[in-house]
Amino acid sequence: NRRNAQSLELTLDWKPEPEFGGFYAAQLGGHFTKHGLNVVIKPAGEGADTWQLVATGKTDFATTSADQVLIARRSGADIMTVFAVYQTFPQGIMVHKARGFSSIKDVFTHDGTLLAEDNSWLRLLHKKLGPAKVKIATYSGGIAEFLARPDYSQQCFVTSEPILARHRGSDPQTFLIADEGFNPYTTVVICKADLWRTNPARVRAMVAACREGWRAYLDDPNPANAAMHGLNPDMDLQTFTEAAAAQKPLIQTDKPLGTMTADRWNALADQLVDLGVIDNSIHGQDCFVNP
Amino acid sequence: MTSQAAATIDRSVSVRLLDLRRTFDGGVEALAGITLDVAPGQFAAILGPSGCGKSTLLRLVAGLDRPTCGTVELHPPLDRRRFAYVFQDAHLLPWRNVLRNVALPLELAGIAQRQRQAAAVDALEQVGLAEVLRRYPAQLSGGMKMRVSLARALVTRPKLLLLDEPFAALDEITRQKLDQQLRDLWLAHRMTVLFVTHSTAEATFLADRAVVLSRRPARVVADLPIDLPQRRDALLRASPQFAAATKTIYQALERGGA
Amino acid sequence: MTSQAAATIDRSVSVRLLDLRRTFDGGVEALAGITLDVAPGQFAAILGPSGCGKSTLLRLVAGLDRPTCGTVELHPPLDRRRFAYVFQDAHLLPWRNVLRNVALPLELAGIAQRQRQAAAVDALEQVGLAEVLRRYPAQLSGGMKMRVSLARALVTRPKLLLLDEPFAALDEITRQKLDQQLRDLWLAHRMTVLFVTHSTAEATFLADRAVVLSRRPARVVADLPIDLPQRRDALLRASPQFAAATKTIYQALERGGA
Amino acid sequence: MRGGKFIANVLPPVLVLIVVTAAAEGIIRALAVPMFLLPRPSTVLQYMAQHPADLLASLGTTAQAALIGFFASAVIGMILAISLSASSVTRRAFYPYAVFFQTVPIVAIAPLLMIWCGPGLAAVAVSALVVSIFPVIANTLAGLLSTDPALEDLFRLHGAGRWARLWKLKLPSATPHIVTGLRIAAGLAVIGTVVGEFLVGLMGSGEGLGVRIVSAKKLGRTDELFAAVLIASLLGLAMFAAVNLAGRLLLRHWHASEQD
Amino acid sequence: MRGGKFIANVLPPVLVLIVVTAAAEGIIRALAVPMFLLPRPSTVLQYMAQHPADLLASLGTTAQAALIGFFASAVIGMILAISLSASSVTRRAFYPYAVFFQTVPIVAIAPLLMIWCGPGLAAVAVSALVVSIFPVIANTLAGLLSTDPALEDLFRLHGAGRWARLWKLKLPSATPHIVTGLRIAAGLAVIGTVVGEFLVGLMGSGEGLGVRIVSAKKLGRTDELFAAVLIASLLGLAMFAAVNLAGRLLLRHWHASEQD
Ligand SMILES: Nc1ncnc2c1ncn2[C@@H]1O[C@H](COP(=O)(O)OP(=O)(O)OP(=O)(O)O)[C@@H](O)[C@H]1O
Ligand SMILES: Nc1ncnc2c1ncn2[C@@H]1O[C@H](COP(=O)(O)OP(=O)(O)OP(=O)(O)O)[C@@H](O)[C@H]1O
Ligand SMILES: [Mg+2]
Ligand SMILES: [Mg+2]
Repeated sequence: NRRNAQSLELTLDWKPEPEFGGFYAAQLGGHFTKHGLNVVIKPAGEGADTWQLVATGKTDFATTSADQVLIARRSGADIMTVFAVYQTFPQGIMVHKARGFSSIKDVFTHDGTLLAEDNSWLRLLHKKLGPAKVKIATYSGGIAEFLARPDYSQQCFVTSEPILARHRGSDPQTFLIADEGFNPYTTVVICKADLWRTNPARVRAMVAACREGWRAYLDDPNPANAAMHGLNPDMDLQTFTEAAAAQKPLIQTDKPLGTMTADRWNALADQLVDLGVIDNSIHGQDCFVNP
Repeated sequence: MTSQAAATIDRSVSVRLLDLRRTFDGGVEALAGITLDVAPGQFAAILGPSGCGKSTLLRLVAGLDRPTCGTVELHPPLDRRRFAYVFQDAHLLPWRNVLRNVALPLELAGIAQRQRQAAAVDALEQVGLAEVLRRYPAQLSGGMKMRVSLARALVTRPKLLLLDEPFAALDEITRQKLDQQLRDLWLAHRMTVLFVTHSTAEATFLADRAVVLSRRPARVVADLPIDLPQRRDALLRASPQFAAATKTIYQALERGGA
Repeated sequence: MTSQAAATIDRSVSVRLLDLRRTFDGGVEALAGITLDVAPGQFAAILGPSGCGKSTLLRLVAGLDRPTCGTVELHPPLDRRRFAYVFQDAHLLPWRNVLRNVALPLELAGIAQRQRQAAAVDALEQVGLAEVLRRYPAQLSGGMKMRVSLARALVTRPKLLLLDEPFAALDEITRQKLDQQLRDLWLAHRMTVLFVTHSTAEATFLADRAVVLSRRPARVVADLPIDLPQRRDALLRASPQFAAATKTIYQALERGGA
Repeated sequence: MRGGKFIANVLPPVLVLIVVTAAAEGIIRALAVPMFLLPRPSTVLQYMAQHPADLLASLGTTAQAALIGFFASAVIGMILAISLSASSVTRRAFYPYAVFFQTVPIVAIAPLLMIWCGPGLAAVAVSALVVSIFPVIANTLAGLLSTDPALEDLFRLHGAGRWARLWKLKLPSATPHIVTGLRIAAGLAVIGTVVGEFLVGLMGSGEGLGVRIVSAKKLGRTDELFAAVLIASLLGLAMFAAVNLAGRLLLRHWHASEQD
Repeated sequence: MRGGKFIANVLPPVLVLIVVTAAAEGIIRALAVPMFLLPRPSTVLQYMAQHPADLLASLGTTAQAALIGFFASAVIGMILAISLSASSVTRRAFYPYAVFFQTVPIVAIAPLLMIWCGPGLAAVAVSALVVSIFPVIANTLAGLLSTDPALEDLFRLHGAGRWARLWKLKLPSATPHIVTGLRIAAGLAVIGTVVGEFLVGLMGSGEGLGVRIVSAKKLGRTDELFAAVLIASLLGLAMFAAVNLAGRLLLRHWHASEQD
């Protein structure tokens, strides 16, 4: 489906949601076209990690998270991060406010059930907080269990589940994983390292367009939200608006949108080495460029 | 009637068929109005051309099939446990060995294991199969299967015995031996017997009465009393009365088959 | 030998059994060394007590089972398409109607649809079942199934015909009619026939030769030539030679059964 | 008569459906089961009434993959079973490995499906195939091995070749077993499709029921979730009914299971 | 003889295993399939050799749930099939709905399982049950309905009650079908367990194979992922083999499918 040389595919790691608002804004505002690109945005399910699609050439660009990039490189996938949407890791743990917890440590050291996926951050929490008292069970998506049981806590994106829970009349409280010292860039845009080496102009054009798109989205999310709601009608406009507002502080810093630092990449790599997720042959600074 | 017969007459049952008809789905008319009265303790042979409706008739008497019209009456109404039927095919349970196949009716009647085994062994001895107790049906010859099936019927000491060509698959010597045993058994217990056979000689030897059916749809062509002595043996088969009786039946068959 | 017989002699086959033994798993010895030579075009009846090993013998000849030791030789080695076997049970395919059951051997031999249908209808007429072509086996009586099975064997115009009590389930009149037809067919085509039967009269009427087996493990007790005219009919059955031949066989059976 | 038969066939399940739905509605109301765990049937029906076009489009996508997967299972499963039935050595050697079809989670092979087939129809249909093939193999094989030995003798006697034995004897006599296998495969093909869609389905307009199920779950829309589940079940039911009908037509003349 | 039989039974599948593994190794190397899509068998074996204790603990957890689910399926499935076989009206009314067992995705009912059973063993076993019960129902029912009508007559004639007919006639004659159903259920119980663990499993030491599979996938450890998948398959295989053995013991005296 690549009609001409300028046509590119950007694969998202889920459906159109505020998390990807800037990309849709770039498309809507003509930023891709302005930079001579014809970008097709493709939502994708969870069957394959998006980096696998990039590494095998099934797509040009994709979104993922920084820890996945390190894992991908450990697995021999030669990919490169070129843009980072979330400067702060948006993953958190959502608890019922009534439990009176004040940190993730409280969650871990009290009875109850925590629904979570086994991820780098969960390993970090284990390492940091010691053996948990809380029962940890696999997370199957959604918030039904949380709503049903006052002693349940669960992982969440601060831009998503807490908002849903509030809409359903619950009173959730969220603790950011980032506050525990695990803060990978998230919703990062990756491509093959080869593309960066052989055609940096293309990558630069892509990044510039994304940055402009995100700028536009942060300034006024409504047009892109409306467009995304059209594509993903399951999510109501109200939720789009609230999520866009909630994520803004995680995206916008004093630096230009999307830029990354070697220090943070190296710190993340060190953490993952420490957790045994990757080995020390992988270096943070090799994983990204700020084109 | 001997005193022994009197003592056992309560065991038997009368069968009264009134204008019995059976038409199968698809319009095949098997029985076209059979009326027949079999007295308690009577031994009736039923003969008729192949496919005329003999098995159908027996199934109706046994209550395994329903008449299209007409009635079957048994007096006294029969306890199913004192009922036996030897089907035209052996119909053994393939997963049970010979002994347990023969014991089945007693098992269903709730008889204790020891007793029913003893009774089954007895019955198998009567049919000459005492040495194959542990074999499975697949390991038996055709005639042996039919004999197992016969043993299974006899094991219940039935009041009403329905037999559908039980001896057709047997050699003449075994067959005559079993004819003799069946006759003796009947003399001792006087159960009511309906016996389908294709052998006029067998009918003559065994029965009090031969009912001959026409070709399909079956009607009663002839209902012949067989006036021979109560006690019968091999010598009788060579007698002129025997030949005469056989011949009468044969002629009725010829009439029915035409 | 008539010229017709000469013309068709090439159709038939000799069967030579040499010290044939068969012991089943579990140690049941069915055949204890059978040696037998059946000339091309001969009609041999095989008799013996129930369970002695007759069906086992036929299966070995047909190559459906392997002897424990000894050999079966057919000369000339037989084209399987000119081979027919009527099993002791009818063994019809339940999902085929009567016509298609009878046509099966021709279908397997690659005969065209039209021809095999015509041949099947012919064969069914011979056994008196022309009106049930479209019925399924479950809708037939016991005797009708056996006749369908017989028609299926005859439809191939076999060179070697193995029959395992094909007429046991039939009434005497139908049976005698089929005996007559089989004898005539044999006279016309002179195929080799091994015919297992329990009826001494039937053996006498049909065969050139009666092989009588002992009870299990089977041995040949008597091998009796039957010296009666080639053309046989109902009248013959009443003749003294017929009675004498029948009696000889019966006596051999008695010896074997003892 | 025909009308009466139709009523006798259709009335009981419809009645049960109505009674069960009403009972579920009552129980869920009485126990005050919260909507986010289990929506009331009425809510689900309401959702369905409001979004007929979307749901039909999803059904179309899912049905296509499920049918392709089902037919592929039927054909490939029977072929594999036939090969396995050929010799007892082959059977011993390979039959155990057919179990792998059943036990491999689609999630493990999803990346392969995605890379080799691309997301969408082909990958989803392969998932349906993998999930639904084993019952076809197991039942067909059991059927082929249960052929009456006496009928096998008959065919050997007439010098029937391998193919004639297969087509004219073993497959017809295995038909009741095969129908049972296909009954099971019908539902499994649907669930295999739905699971495949979770992982390697295409998203966007006309997305399959599986995609709707996960995304509705993420967003806590249980009415949509259960509407999609219900429609998937109805698809399974329809395929099951089609297999039943085929079985009845094939077997009614001769097999006890289809005579009443 | 016995030794020879054992070899004849065990040698072919083992040979196939070796040949297939070697071939897979060769092909994956030759095509240079990246490790993150499909690891080489040697890598997987290496992982297994290095982490035997963890994997065994996971196997224990999964096996427990799978066995409970399997036995529950067997018992409940047979009971349901027996109820369905009782009358053709009941059958028409309820059999279609058994299809729902198959088509309901566990993910849809995961919150219910989690809330009602709590995370872990019970919820996972229920998942195994839901996934594996339908083949037991379908095959048992087919078996019960295939009883030889002549034998049914025999039992009616002797005034056999409902229970005697069931225990002494229908169930024995349905055994070959039931064994086939259980063969299918064995593998499905394992996949049902693994999927249940994906969704409602407990994490931590001794976590089930399903939990390992998702976490290995998240962390990009395909060696661990495929090791866990392989062990789950072997568990399925072992349960399949146990069903086969039971079938052989029950059927060898009388059924064609177990005579060779
Ligand atoms: N289920 C059925 N459907 C249709 N026709 C049937 C059915 N059962 C039997 N028949 C027909 O009814 C007739 C009588 O059958 P039945 O079995 O009673 O004959 P029979 O007298 O016992 O014959 P035989 O001596 O050959 O056993 C036959 O023509 C048979 O084809
Ligand atoms: N598969 C088997 N396993 C063990 N024994 C068997 C097997 N098949 C047959 N037999 C036994 O072999 C003997 C001969 O059987 P066969 O069927 O040849 O007898 P037959 O002469 O044909 O008897 P009938 O006249 O009753 O048909 C019988 O005692 C039978 O029990
Ligand atoms: Mg009859
Ligand atoms: Mg025999």
